[in-house]
Amino acid sequence: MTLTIRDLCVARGGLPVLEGVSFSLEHGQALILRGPNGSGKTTLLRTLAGLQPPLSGAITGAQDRIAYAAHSDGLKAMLSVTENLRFWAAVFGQRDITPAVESFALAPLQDRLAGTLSAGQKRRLGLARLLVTGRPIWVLDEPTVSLDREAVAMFAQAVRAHLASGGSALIATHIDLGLEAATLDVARHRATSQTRAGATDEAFL
Amino acid sequence: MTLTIRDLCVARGGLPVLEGVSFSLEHGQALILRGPNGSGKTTLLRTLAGLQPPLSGAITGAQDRIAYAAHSDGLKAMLSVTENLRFWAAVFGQRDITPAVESFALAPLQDRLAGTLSAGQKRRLGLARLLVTGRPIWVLDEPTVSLDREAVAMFAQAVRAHLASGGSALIATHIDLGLEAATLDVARHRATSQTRAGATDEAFL
Amino acid sequence: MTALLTRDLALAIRAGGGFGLGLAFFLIVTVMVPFAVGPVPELLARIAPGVLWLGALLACLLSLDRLLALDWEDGTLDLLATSPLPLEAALSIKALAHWITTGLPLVLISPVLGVLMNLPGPGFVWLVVSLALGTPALSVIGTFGAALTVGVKRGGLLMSLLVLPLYVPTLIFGAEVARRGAQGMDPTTPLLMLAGITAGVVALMPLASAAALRVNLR
Amino acid sequence: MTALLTRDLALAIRAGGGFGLGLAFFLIVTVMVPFAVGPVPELLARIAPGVLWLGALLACLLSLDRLLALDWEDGTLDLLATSPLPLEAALSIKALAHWITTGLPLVLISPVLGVLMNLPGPGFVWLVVSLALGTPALSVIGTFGAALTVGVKRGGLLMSLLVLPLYVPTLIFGAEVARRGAQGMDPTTPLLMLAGITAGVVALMPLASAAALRVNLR
Amino acid sequence: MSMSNETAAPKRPSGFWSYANPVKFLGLTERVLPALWLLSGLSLVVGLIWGFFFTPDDFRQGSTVKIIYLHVPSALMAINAWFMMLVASLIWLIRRHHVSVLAAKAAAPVGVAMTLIALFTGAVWGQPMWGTWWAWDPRLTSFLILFLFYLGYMALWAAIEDPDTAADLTSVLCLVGSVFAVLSRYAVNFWNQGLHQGASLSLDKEENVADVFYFPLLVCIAGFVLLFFALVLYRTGTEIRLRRARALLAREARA
Amino acid sequence: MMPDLGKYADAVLSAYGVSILLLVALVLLTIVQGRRARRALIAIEKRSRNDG
Ligand code: HEM
Ligand SMILES: Nc1ncnc2c1ncn2[C@@H]1O[C@H](COP(=O)(O)OP(=O)(O)OP(=O)(O)O)[C@@H](O)[C@H]1O
Ligand SMILES: Nc1ncnc2c1ncn2[C@@H]1O[C@H](COP(=O)(O)OP(=O)(O)OP(=O)(O)O)[C@@H](O)[C@H]1O
Ligand SMILES: [Mg+2]
Ligand SMILES: [Mg+2]
Repeated sequence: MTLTIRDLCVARGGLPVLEGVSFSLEHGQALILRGPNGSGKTTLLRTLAGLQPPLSGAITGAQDRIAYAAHSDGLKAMLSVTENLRFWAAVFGQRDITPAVESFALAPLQDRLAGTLSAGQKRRLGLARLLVTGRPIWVLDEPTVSLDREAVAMFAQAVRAHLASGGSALIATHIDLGLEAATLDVARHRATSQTRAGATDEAFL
Repeated sequence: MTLTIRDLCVARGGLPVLEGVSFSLEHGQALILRGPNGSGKTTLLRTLAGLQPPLSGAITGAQDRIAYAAHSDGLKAMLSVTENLRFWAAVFGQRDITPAVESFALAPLQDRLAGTLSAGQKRRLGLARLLVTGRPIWVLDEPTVSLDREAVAMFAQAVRAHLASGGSALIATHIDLGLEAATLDVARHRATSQTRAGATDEAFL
Repeated sequence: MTALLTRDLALAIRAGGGFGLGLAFFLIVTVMVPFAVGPVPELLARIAPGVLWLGALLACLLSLDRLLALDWEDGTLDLLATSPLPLEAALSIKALAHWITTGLPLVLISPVLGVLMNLPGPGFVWLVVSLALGTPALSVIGTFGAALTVGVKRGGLLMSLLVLPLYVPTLIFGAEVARRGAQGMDPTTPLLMLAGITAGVVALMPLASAAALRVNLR
Repeated sequence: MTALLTRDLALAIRAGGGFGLGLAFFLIVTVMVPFAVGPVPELLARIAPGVLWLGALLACLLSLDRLLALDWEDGTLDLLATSPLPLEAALSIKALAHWITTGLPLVLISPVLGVLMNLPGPGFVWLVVSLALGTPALSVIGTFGAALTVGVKRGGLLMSLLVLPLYVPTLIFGAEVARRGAQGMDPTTPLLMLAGITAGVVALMPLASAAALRVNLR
Repeated sequence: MSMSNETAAPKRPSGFWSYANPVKFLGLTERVLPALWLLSGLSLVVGLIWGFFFTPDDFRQGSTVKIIYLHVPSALMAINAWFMMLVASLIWLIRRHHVSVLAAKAAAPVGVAMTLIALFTGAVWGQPMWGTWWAWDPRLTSFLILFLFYLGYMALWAAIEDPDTAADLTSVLCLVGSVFAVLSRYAVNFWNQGLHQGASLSLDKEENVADVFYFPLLVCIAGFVLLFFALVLYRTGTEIRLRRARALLAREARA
Repeated sequence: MMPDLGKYADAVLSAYGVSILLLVALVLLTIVQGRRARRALIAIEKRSRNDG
């Protein structure tokens, strides 16, 4: 099933941010979201992940198929790297964490507490979490923050493998990831001040 | 006065991370710290800022002259952009916040609460804080995280202006900032397992 | 499900004594009471059941802000909300973990503190029974308060304000059971009420908590 | 200096009632006591001074975790430590802001709660005096506790554990003043002790707090 | 009130629900409010003057019966204000009309004031009657708990930045709080049988309130009810304007 | 004019005094807040119409 977005309008803090966003994401495809700071990438991704309702428009094919990763990785400082991964694997009904550990070269850090990792190491662990969800659609908000060049390549490799196995990915980023993928510039969908915020409360806006 | 580091050895979590780091930073100079994830950049910068003591070695010219900026920006979600800047200006005995607001194009966001900014906008505010400290040495840990291209250029411009006015800057980063500055690769200073951790507790290591 | 429970328990133990601290706070509050009201044995005996219940309640309350706030800050709640586990179940489990790390130890240690407070002989059994029956309700109601205030930065105090009035019925019946027990009266009626409240709250409250949390995650 | 004070006050007011909440908690704790120990007027009158002091202490304690933890999390403390302001002064100011937003309102409202607790007539003046004199010590000691536990994730409970024993002398003398006052006895001796403790603590404690905080910032 | 730059919405609900539209609501209240203010002021003045100056003293309670003209209406309104908030919150949760939840928000401070008046007049009355300012009587106690619920409700509104989030959360709190308020009422009754009179407004219990006291009391109650509505409607209008100003400012900041 | 309140004068008068004070304060507060909101909104609307 494809992820299809039709004429989506998303809001943040009670104000429409983006409107008329439409695209579809097939198996094996990736889509890169671009746009200047504050243009609404994060808002769009949170809406797709089901964390906030859209103002209007339709999202199909997202239900229970999205793995979302943002700046906060849901990692516990007091649990070790493997314990963190095992927990998320269990929550998503998976068992095997070795592919995740290997893809992000976490083996040497396996028994370290997550709290004692450096910024980039923590980020690698957060990305490894995606592999233990078993979900087909990755929705990623600035995934490569704090990563060095080598780790960015590692990440691009993991995304490619995910796409090759039939998954898809939606990535908001400011840097060049070296992925061959379509790009969507959200700046073009900026909500105009005419957009209304809701059904019965037109007068507020 | 120049910032001079001689044969510095820094530790994290009780283990030496870098050793034999020596450099000096003149007025108007910038130094870029590079090194893969986990190599010890953050540890080194925190030591220079006086937030943790070095294991051995000497730091001169740092006392009360460093403005430190890392991932946590010391911004209050419930204060507006100007209120945040005013507070830090007052703490550092400064008054004027307009240069800071202008350098990072914060004027349109001036009255927004800091908590309602997007990731990149927050980051810009965090960097603007440097300008209201009036301190000559900027010590920055991955300052451009989440910034779009335009904002990175804005930041580079601010650094250049700071250097031109006799300041200096020490920046740990993974990306290319477009600054003409010397580079120090901390990976070359990785502490060998021979390094002792301290004076009285060698027996532990 | 079990993964979440074991993780929460592991975190409580590792992060510097989830068990120990609830207990210690209970202990200290009850120890402070004689300092505050004066060391008169019969006075202490009279207020003992009430003070022990109040101490348990406050110890519970004080540990509530760990219940969800940490998971909120590091994004765990966002990820749990997008996971296959229903949020109602996740919150019930979190309440259970909270009870195991806070309520249960309180129940077990309460007889010792009863001795410190000069609790009369027959009161011990009923103190333990009432706490065992009442503290689960405290954890579940507390989860609701935590879910309401999770978006608020450092909402600990606000949460106490919201949760304490909700604790009133449980406290009244619980303390009444303990007091009647201590005075050798028949505690069946309040005991039944207490059991009823706990059962109702455990069954229905997670729905409200999950609703509140979903709103906060938006 | 003033910038820090006004900022802390502004934050306390904006972040949803720094004033209101301490008060509300004090109110609720004292209201819960009759539910716990039973509605017997002379019993309540007897424990009133102690309970009110204990309530004030707990209200103070519960708001302590806002004192430094927020500033720690968002890096403000790192930046303050590298600023020209001495850490001792910064911490004294933070304690002052805490007192203004928590201790002072408690002092002002305590007579009303005295009515609820059947406090005998002559006790009111001494209750207010003892609280006015004692709560600054609570804020300053609390700042020390907060500085000690600021590195610990969600150290609220641990901090309570560390701070409560430090509160014992203040509590003993403060409650004694209020109790003697309520019984029409002469409260001068404990009053002097209370004043001495407050003076000493305000003068010396910030040194210890700053030292603890410096270690935690490493 | 100038909202002239508003265009008409495509399809609007009709009948009662049409007042869920803020513009229409403001239009209506603008017209009704003057009359409401006048009526409530009038009945309050008449009722209180009648009660204070032209009623006899009670043979047992002496002149303190005069307090009844403040105590009973305020106590009634304190409870009913919460009930109104409950209904308004439910409407918001089910039909998502902003005006409804804003009315609940607007009613809370009025409810608090009523609770405070009831508590204060009761305490002042209790001193001569029962020899104490305060007793842990069930009626009084459950009133105190109601006061705490009001405080919590208002604190939650104040603490949350996003208005819709705050609306949802306070509504859920109002719901759960109502259930617990009822529970507390029973618990408190069980815990202490009190001093306070039972319901004496019912007409068949003539012994409690004689006609001389009864009619001015009714006028006062009417006054309090009208005042409550006037205040709530006016305050709801204020909340609507604040919301709109907030939205306009935010839009301006983003433009 | 003033009725004889007997020994309960204090109680009755203070009850009336405080209650009426509270009511008046509530009404005044409501109206002040309402006026302020009205003025602020009009200013904002005027500005946004001039700008846009
Ligand atoms: C702080 C103390 C008090 C509080 C909070 C309080 C509260 C209440 C409440 C909630 C009602 C019910 C209104 C209704 O639902 O109809 C009420 C009614 C009444 N109260 Fe009080 N009361 C207090 C003290 C007193 C005292 C001291 C007296 C007189 C000795 C008194 C006399 C009455 C009377 C005559 C009614 C009317 C009863 C009825 O019509 O239901 N109250 N009060
Ligand atoms: N709580 C809030 N209240 C009001 N406006 C908000 C709130 N949070 C974010 N915004 C605004 O919504 C817009 C979209 O923010 P969003 O975080 O989606 O941007 P973004 O594209 O992710 O930007 P960045 O690249 O900086 O992360 C921004 O203009 C931001 O200022
Ligand atoms: N609390 C700790 N206990 C033990 N080791 C730690 C602790 N914190 C960090 N380390 C280790 O110290 C080393 C240096 O970490 P540091 O954060 O300085 O790296 P970095 O160069 O800033 O990396 P990055 O580019 O990922 O931010 C890393 O190997 C890290 O794993
Ligand atoms: Mg973003
Ligand atoms: Mg780093």
